[in-house]
Amino acid sequence: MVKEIERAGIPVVHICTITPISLTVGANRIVPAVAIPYPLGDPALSKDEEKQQRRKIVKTALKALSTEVSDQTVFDVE
Amino acid sequence: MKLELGYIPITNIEFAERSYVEGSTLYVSKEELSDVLLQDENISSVSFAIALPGDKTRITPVKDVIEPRVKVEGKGGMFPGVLSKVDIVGSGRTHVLKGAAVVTTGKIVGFQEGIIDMSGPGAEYTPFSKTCNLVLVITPKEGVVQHEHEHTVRMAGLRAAAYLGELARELEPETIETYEFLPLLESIERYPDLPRVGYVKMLQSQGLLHDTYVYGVDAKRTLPTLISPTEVMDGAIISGNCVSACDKNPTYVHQNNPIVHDLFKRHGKDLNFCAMIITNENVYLADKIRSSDRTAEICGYLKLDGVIISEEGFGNPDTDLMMNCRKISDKGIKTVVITDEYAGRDGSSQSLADADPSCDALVTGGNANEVITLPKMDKVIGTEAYVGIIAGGWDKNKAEDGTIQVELQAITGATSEVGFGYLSAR
Amino acid sequence: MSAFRIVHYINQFFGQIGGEEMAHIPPEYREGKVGPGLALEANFKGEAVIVGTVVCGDSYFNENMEEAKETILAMVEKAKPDLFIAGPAFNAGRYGVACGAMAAYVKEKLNIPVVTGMYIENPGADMYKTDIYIISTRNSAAGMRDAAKKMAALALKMLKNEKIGASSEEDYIPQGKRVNLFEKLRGSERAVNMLLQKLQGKPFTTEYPMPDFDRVPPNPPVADIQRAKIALVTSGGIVPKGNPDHIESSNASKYGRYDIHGVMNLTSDTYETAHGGYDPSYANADADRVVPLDVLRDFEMEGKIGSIYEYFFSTVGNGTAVKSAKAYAEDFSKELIKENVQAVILTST
Amino acid sequence: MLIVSNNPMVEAAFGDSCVFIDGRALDVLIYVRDMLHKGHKLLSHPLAGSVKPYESPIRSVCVSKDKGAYDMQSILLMENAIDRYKTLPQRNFIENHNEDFQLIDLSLIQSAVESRFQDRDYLTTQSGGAMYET
Repeated sequence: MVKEIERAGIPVVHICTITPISLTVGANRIVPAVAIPYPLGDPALSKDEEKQQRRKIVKTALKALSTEVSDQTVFDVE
Repeated sequence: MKLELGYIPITNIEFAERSYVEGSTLYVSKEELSDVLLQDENISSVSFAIALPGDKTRITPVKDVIEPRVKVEGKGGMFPGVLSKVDIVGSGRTHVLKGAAVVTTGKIVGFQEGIIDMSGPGAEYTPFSKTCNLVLVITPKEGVVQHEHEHTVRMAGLRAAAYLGELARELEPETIETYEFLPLLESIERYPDLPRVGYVKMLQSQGLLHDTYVYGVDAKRTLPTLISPTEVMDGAIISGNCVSACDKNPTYVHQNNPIVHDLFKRHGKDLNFCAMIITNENVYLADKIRSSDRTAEICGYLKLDGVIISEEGFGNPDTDLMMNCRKISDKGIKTVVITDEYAGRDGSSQSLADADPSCDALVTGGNANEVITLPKMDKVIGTEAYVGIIAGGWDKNKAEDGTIQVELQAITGATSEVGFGYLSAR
Repeated sequence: MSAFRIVHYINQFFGQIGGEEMAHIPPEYREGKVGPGLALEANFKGEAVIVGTVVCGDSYFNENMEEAKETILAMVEKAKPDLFIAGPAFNAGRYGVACGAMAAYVKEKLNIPVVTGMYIENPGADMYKTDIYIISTRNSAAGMRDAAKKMAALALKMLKNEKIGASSEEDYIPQGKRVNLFEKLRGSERAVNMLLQKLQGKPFTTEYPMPDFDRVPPNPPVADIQRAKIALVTSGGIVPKGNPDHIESSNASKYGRYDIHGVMNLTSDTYETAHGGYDPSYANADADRVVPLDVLRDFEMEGKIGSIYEYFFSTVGNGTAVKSAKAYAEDFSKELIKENVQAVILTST
Repeated sequence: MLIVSNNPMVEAAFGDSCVFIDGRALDVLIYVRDMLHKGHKLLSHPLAGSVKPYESPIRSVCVSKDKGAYDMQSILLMENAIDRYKTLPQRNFIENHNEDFQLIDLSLIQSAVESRFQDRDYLTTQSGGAMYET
C-alpha cells in the first residue's frame, strides 16, 4: 500500500512494528512502533504515560514527513 | 610462490599384497594401510572397499573425500599443521594421483552426511562418481564421543590420502601444470593493464561437524587473511564439515578449488589473479560483522577491481555472503557470488535466507530441495540405514523395490558453492 | 502412431481478416491451419497437426472476455485436441492477454497442455506466466520464425510427456519457480566469465535475480506541516464497532472508509479491530493504539498540523494479497489527491 | 547474554542463563522475535548450522540480556529465519536422533558463547549462570 500512496505523489510515513517488512515493501519514511498487538501504545503503562509515548511516535512521524530523504530512512523515536 | 602439480593419472584401484602404482592402477595393501590407521587409539576397526566409476555401488554416509598428494620438492609436507609440521607450503613440486580419491564413511551422528552413487541418475550429480574411490569404513572404540569420533575419522582420511600420495613420490608425472602466484607489487608490475581480481573464499566455521581448519587452526578463531592459492593446493585447508552434503566443501574440493583453477586459466590474459582471501562463517553475529568488515577492508586495501565470493553451507552463511557482497561492492569493487538455493521441493519458495541489492551477479549451484529417485544398487558401502534421515532424505522414502527418494542435498557435492559442478537453476 | 491433434488460437490480424478495424469480430472456427499455423506445423515435422484454428478479434475478446472464453472453449473441446496453442502475440497487449487467458482457461477446463508465446513486456506475460508456459519472443512479428520453432519444440515435449527443462533451456518466461538444469560450463567458470563481463562493463545475466527491490523514490517532504491536511490509513483493521463493512479478518477483499469528522478519540465503545493476525484485546480496548487519532487531534488543536482528513481508510494486512492491497491504495489515493491531502500516516501492526 | 532454547542439553549447560521453551524450534524463534521487539538484541544467527530447519526439532538462539534501542537488523534476520521455517518443506522428526540434534545445537551455541567470551579464559561450559550475565 505504502508504495502506491507514494507513487500517487503524496509523502507517506509508515509506522510499523516490523521495520524490515516495511523496508521490503518499499516505504521511504519509516518510524518503528512499539509491538505487534499495540503499535502505538503499551498497556503496561498508565493511560497518561501511554499517550505521551504515542505523542512521541506521532511527533517523529510528523518530523519524518517534513524531512527530505533520498533513500529509505528509519526515523528512530527519541 | 611457484608450485608445480605433477599429475599421475589413476583409472583403477585394486587390493594387493603391497601398495604401489603401476601404469594407471593404484594397488593398495589393506594390511599396510590398516597399520597406519590403527595408530589412532580411538579406532576399533577399519575396513576398505573400492568403488569405481560405473559400478552399481552406493557409498553412504560419506564424511569426507580427499585426493592423494605428496610434496616432493619445496617446504613443508601434505596437510601442514595437521599431519605435517607447521610450515608454509605452496612452493616447489607436488605429485597428485589424479583420478583417485579417499572417501571416509561412518556414522558420527544419526543424521546428515552424503551419498555417492557410482552409476545411475545420482552419479550425474556428484563429482565423485568419476573418481576411483578407496572407501574407509571406520568403526570407533566404544565410548568415543562425537567430537573425538569426528576427529578420528577426519584424521584417518587424511592419513590414508597421505599414505597413498607417498606412492607417487618417485613416479614420473604424465603432465605437469605450473601455478605461479606473485607478490602483489610484482604482479601489478607484470600486468599493469589487466583488472586486479581477488577470490574471497568463505569457510564453514560454526561448531561440531561444521568446522574447517587452516594450517590446523579452527577457522572460527581466525580473522580473514590472505593466502596463496598454491598453499591451498598443498592441503593448507581441510574439512571437518560433515553437514549439508550437497554444498559443503570436502577436502578434495579445497585441494582442487575450481575458482582458483579457472581464475588461473585467465590469469595474465584477461585478468590479474592477485589475491585470495579466506574468511569464516560464524554463529555469533558480531563475528559476521567483524569478518565481513575485515574482508572488505583487505579487498579495498589491495585496490582490487573485481572479486568472486564463494559460500559454504545453508542458511546463516547467506548473511555472511550478503554482508561480504555489500561491503566489498561499497568499495567500488565488482562482485560475483556463488551460492546454491533452497527453494523448496517445487522451487517456489524464497531461495536464500538473506538478500541484498548489491548482489546482482550470482551463479547458483541449483536448488538443493529438488527431489530425485535413486535406483537400488547392487552394493552399498557403509549403510543405507541413515538414508532416510540424512539431510534431504525423509522417512518412508524407501520403496518396496529398493529405490529411494531424496532431495539433491543428500548427494555429496551436488550443488557445490565453489562451482565444482555443472548444475544450475533458473 | 497417428499425429497429435492441435487447436490454434490467433487474432483477426494473423487470421488475415484485417487490422484494428476488424478487431471487433467474434470468434470463428476454421478447419486446419491459418497464417502462423503454417510456421508451427512445419516445425512439427509430421508429429502433430493443426486440426483447427480459432480466429477472434482482440477487442471482442477483451470486451466480452467471459462470453468469448466460453464460446472458444466449446469450439476447442469439439475438436478434441491433445494440445492448445495460442499466438504468438509478440508485443500486442490485448492479443497477449487473450492468448494468456485462453490458454490458461483451456488448461484448467480441458486439462490438456497449452503453449503460448509473447514478448516479456506484454502485459499478458506478467498476468499468466505462473499458470502456463509462455515462450519468450521478440517484440514484433519479425520474430515469428524463431518463436514458432521454440513453441513447437516445447509443444512436442509436452505431448510426449518429456521432462520440461528450465526457462533458460526452453526459452519460456520464468514462472516464479526454480528449475534445475545442467550447464555446459561448471559454476566456477561461469562465475569467472560473469565477472569479466561485469569488469568490462558488458551485459551479464545473473542466474538468480534478487527478490523484487522495486522502489518508488521518496516524494519531497511536506513544506509546512503546520498547515498540512493529513490522512490516516491503517492495515491494522480498525473499524467502527460491529464491523459494518464486514472486512474479513484475513485476506481482506475490501477496504473500509470511515468518517471521523468530529471524532476525537477511538474508544472501546465505538471502534474495534477486524484483524485476525494478532491478539485483538489491546486494540479493542483502545483503537488509538493502532490509529493514533487522539494525539493527532491534540496536534491539530495545538496547531502542530493543519487538519485531519475527515475519513480514514482501513484494511487488514493479514494474508491480504499484495495485488489487492495495491489496488485498494491506488483507489483511495485518487480521493486523497482530489481532496488535496498533503501527507499520509500509515500504521501497521 | 540469554540463550533461548528448547534444547535440554543447553538448559543443563547454561542453567539460569537459558530461557527454556517447551515447544517446537519455531516457537523458540517466535519467542525471540517477541523479545527483539521489546529491545533485546540478537547475538547469534537464528539459522546457525547447516542442519536445515525442517530436519532438526532443536533450536537455540543467543540474545542480549539488556534491552536497548530497537535493533532493526536483528528483526530482519529473525523474520527471514521464521520465513525459512515456514516455507521450506516440513517433515516428521525422528525421535531417537534427538540427542544428536541436541549435541550439534549445543556445540553451535557454545561457539557463539565462546565468541562472546573469547577474551576470557573460557573454554568449557559449566552450569550456573553467573559468568554469562552481561
